[in-house]
Amino acid sequence: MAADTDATLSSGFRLLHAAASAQASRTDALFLAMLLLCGTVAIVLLVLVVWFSLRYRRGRQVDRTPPREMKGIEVAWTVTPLLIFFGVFGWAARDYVTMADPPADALPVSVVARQWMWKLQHRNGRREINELHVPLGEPVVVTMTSQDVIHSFFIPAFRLKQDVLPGRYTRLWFTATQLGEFPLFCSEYCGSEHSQMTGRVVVLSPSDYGRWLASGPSEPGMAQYGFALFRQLGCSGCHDPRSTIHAPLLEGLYGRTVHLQDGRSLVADANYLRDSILVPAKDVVAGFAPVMPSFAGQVSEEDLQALIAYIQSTHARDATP
Amino acid sequence: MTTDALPASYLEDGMSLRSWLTTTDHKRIAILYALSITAFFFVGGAAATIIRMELATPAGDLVSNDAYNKLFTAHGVIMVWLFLIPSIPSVLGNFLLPLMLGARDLAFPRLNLLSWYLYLAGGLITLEALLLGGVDTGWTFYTPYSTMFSNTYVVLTLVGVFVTGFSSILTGLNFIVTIHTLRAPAMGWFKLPLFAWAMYATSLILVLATPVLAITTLLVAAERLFQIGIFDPAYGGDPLLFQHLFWFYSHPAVYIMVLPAMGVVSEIIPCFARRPVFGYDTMAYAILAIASVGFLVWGHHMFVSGQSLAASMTFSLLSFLVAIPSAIKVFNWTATLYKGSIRFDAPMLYALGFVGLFTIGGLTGLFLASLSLDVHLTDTYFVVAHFHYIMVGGSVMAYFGGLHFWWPKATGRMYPEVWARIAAVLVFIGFNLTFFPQFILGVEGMPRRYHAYPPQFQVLNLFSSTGAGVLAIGYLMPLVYFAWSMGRGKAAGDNPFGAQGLEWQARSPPPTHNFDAPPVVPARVYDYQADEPLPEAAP
Amino acid sequence: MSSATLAHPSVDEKQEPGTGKLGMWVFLASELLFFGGLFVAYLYGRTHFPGGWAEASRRTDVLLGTVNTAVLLTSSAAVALAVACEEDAQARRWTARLLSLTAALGIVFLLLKCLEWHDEWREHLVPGPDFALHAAGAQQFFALYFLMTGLHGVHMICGIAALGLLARGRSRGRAWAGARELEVAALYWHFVDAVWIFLYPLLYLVDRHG
Amino acid sequence: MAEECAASTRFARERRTIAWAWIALLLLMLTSLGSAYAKLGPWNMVAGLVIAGIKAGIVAWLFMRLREAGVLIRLAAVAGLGAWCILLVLSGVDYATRTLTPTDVQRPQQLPPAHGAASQPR
Repeated sequence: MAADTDATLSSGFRLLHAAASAQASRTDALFLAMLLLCGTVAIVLLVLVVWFSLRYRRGRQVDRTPPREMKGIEVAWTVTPLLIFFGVFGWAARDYVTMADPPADALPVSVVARQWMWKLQHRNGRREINELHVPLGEPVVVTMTSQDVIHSFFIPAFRLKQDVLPGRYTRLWFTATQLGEFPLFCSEYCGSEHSQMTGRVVVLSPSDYGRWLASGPSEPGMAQYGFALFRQLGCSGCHDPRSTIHAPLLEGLYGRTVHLQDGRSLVADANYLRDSILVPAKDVVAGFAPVMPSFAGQVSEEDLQALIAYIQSTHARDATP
Repeated sequence: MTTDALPASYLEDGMSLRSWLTTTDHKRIAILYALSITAFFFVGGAAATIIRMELATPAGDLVSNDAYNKLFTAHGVIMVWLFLIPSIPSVLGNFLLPLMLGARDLAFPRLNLLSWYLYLAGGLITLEALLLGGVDTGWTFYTPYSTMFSNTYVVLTLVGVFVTGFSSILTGLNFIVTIHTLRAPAMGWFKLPLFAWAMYATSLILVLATPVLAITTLLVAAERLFQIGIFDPAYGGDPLLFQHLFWFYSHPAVYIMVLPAMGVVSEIIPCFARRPVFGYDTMAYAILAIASVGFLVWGHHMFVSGQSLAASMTFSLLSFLVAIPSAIKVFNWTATLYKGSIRFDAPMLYALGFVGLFTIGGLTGLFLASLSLDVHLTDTYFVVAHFHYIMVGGSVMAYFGGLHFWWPKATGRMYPEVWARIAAVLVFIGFNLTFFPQFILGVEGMPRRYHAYPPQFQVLNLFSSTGAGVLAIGYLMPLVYFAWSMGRGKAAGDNPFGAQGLEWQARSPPPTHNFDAPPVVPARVYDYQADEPLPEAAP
Repeated sequence: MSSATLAHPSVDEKQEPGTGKLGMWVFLASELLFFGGLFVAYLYGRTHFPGGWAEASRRTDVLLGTVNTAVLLTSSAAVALAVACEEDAQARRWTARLLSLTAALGIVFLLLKCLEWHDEWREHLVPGPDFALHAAGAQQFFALYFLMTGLHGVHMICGIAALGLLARGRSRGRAWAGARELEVAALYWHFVDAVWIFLYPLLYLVDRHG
Repeated sequence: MAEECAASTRFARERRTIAWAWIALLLLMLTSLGSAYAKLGPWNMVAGLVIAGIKAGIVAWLFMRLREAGVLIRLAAVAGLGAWCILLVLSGVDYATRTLTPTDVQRPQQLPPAHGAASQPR
């Protein structure tokens, strides 16, 4: 079984998504076998129904003496599917068992899923949000738990998914066999932004992976985390340039002087941002109504820093949507 | 239309609203059910239309993500509990069972009326929850999202589902006792029409599985209101316990939806092929086998949910076993056509459509029963396509087939044959165009319940959305021409299709007490002769 | 073929002898599944948190539980006797009294139950923020305790109402209070008693020696 | 005359079985109570359930007259029990063989705000 079998019917059209993991090629083999098996059964039945319908339609002169009762055929089409099913069950179960126990030397990655983002952490503490860098050809075992509801870590290109439950760990392991970037989805319904809880798995060559692992800061991009919170807490609902609600734009706000409703003006520094989040009515910007709800008690210190880091990172790029 | 010597038909036997709303005549209750589930069908259909319009474009720009989540939940809840489960048993079953058994009415006529009122109450509660703001947990109500993280009208919807479930338990109870005690004396068990067998097996599941749904909704409501900690891991609960209890009901529930459809098709195909059904005994045993083995397989919904390896293997093996009786039935329907004298009236088109689409639905079920494939395919559009092929391609097609087949019996008038055939073909084409692309989307990994999706899935989603348009038209046509036929349809004789079965020995539409003279139970059931000419009553 | 005599179930199902009893038995099968779901949840909790559940179960009032079980077993015997009396010509006069006795015992059971609930409420054993016990699973036990006994209580109320009505109907010789309706109501009552027979050891006798 | 005395002897027999059944039930209840005070470990639950099973059996067999009931009524009783056992056994297979690696639930700092939804619809 070549490592990356692709079932491509014609050059352009790809029936099966790129198979990029060892498990994927085995699953694809079973999928194709089942497709052929069930396809033939469906076609045979279709042909029979159409042929009988045409040949024995009313008004057509044809021999219609009722056939004698054939018990044999009924036994045949009960036992044959039974045997085939046992075969298919065994094949699928064998693959499922190999999926269930990861090799001992697999590279550990721990994942914490929370409502609408994936937080991943590598062996040496290197953390990522919604992204997973893995080496080519080495087994990786992902140990996952959830902070709130059930999510599901799904990588179509690897043909693998595993639900992530609160209160316990679940595992998923794979060996990437193709370089490149593959989409990551959450496939168990988990609330409003279930469809935004996506990410990507980046497969690097072992040397690149080693360099990447060592180089990056151990902290995840605070701005990255802030941006996820900015959306999840609903700030983007008003402060996003595309939003219909009249709210001050935050792009490049950090360090700018802001003119307030009561005539005062001040430089937008970290404290101003922090107060505006916790006590929005204190410094209302000129020309805006004080409608922003207070987030006091709903954001922790760590969240505040992340939000502020995000706003700092937006430094005055033009607010194109 | 009825000669004045004979008593009036059940339709004209008192036309006041009060007589309709306090009737205990199983035929009128069937009509009440028909009207109410048609209304809910179009509400659920509207939700489906908006969903398909939203999914025509990758970005989630038609409705907000919360609105989308509430839409697909409304579509699921309404279609499953307020349309599919009551559709064939409560409409066709209520109308036909006493007629087929040669009885005057069901065993408990007043309980039957109570069932309808409970169904209506449950439906209205669910609708109220929808209008107040909807629920966004999906029709599966998975915890801990439904118990702790959804701030929508979950408890109100669960009350609606509880009441509707109780209504279907009572209908099941009524059918079981009727089939056991009120059969015509000469009608032994193996002279029962297969539709009656299907009603019996469905009622067994209704009575034995629905209570577990009732207790599950109670537990979710209690957990949501009083934090009882059964499903909440913080207090030591287990979200998988909910899934076990929920799917213990919900998998047999899909057999509640498809078994009656099999019963209808087993009545239509022999009639229009003029051949006795192939292997009647095997078909009856297959119906019972589906109902009983159907209770053993629910774990195949939980292969990736964190269920133990041994349990997943057990459920996978049992799921393959439950596929055997369904396969046998499909082979028997096909064999029934052999050496027949086949006519392609609308009911037959729907029945043949059912056989084709149910075969694809069943075969793709085998993909999902194999463990390693399910790891890739579950929770994707492959599953959505699979269960729509069985529920819409199967049950709804058969329900429409049954409506057309027994319409002359219920109203005494013929439906317009040409329009009906056009509608049947349109539904078949629209259905395939809508749901076959979703199989490919599933294989490519598009997850379920996504408000916005990556652009590479758009082409197939566009196919699916256009197909949904065609399907919607196909479903609207019968509404129009059935209404037209009530007024100006041609008078149908007592047996326009030359069908076997006691219900065809009654007048069309039958009097309130069903039979003027006691029906004659034939020696052999489905005693059709392919070579004898058909009575020319039909157009 | 003999022309099939048409089974004529008149408006109420008096005509067919077996339908009422069979209907009730099918209904009891569904009720068994209804309580069955709760028992599965109970078994999950008890197998996963034996310690917490044992400690919580010790806080239930075993005396009241045992007395209640005795009351319910007696009421079940009483209604069985009532059904037997109804079938015997001389003893028929006892039926109405025995039915009232059964309903009365049911009410006694409910009163003792409310007493017990009140005590537990006072001892902060009702799951909530100020729940007294802190062992793992204890709150879960009491949540299921209230759910099971509450659901059983609701079924008791329905049973008492039915038996009360039948007793009154029987004493006034009403047509609808005949032997068949009585037997069906008795079946329902015995089922509710059988559920309590299982609730008693599961809720009160988890671990008394600890 | 004959059928009256037959009826009265039947009633007498009926009355006797009910009385004996009642006594047996009370005794079983007391044994169940006693077994709870004996230190049997996991066997406590088994004993409790077995005794309850016997009591429920007496109520069903004698009081609910399964003894004289036709096969249909017995089938209904067995069907209910059978369906419940399926639920218990098959979900038991999962719980018995599940290698659970529990972790404490890492509560997020706070529940996600309901986007300012004033009332919390239940």
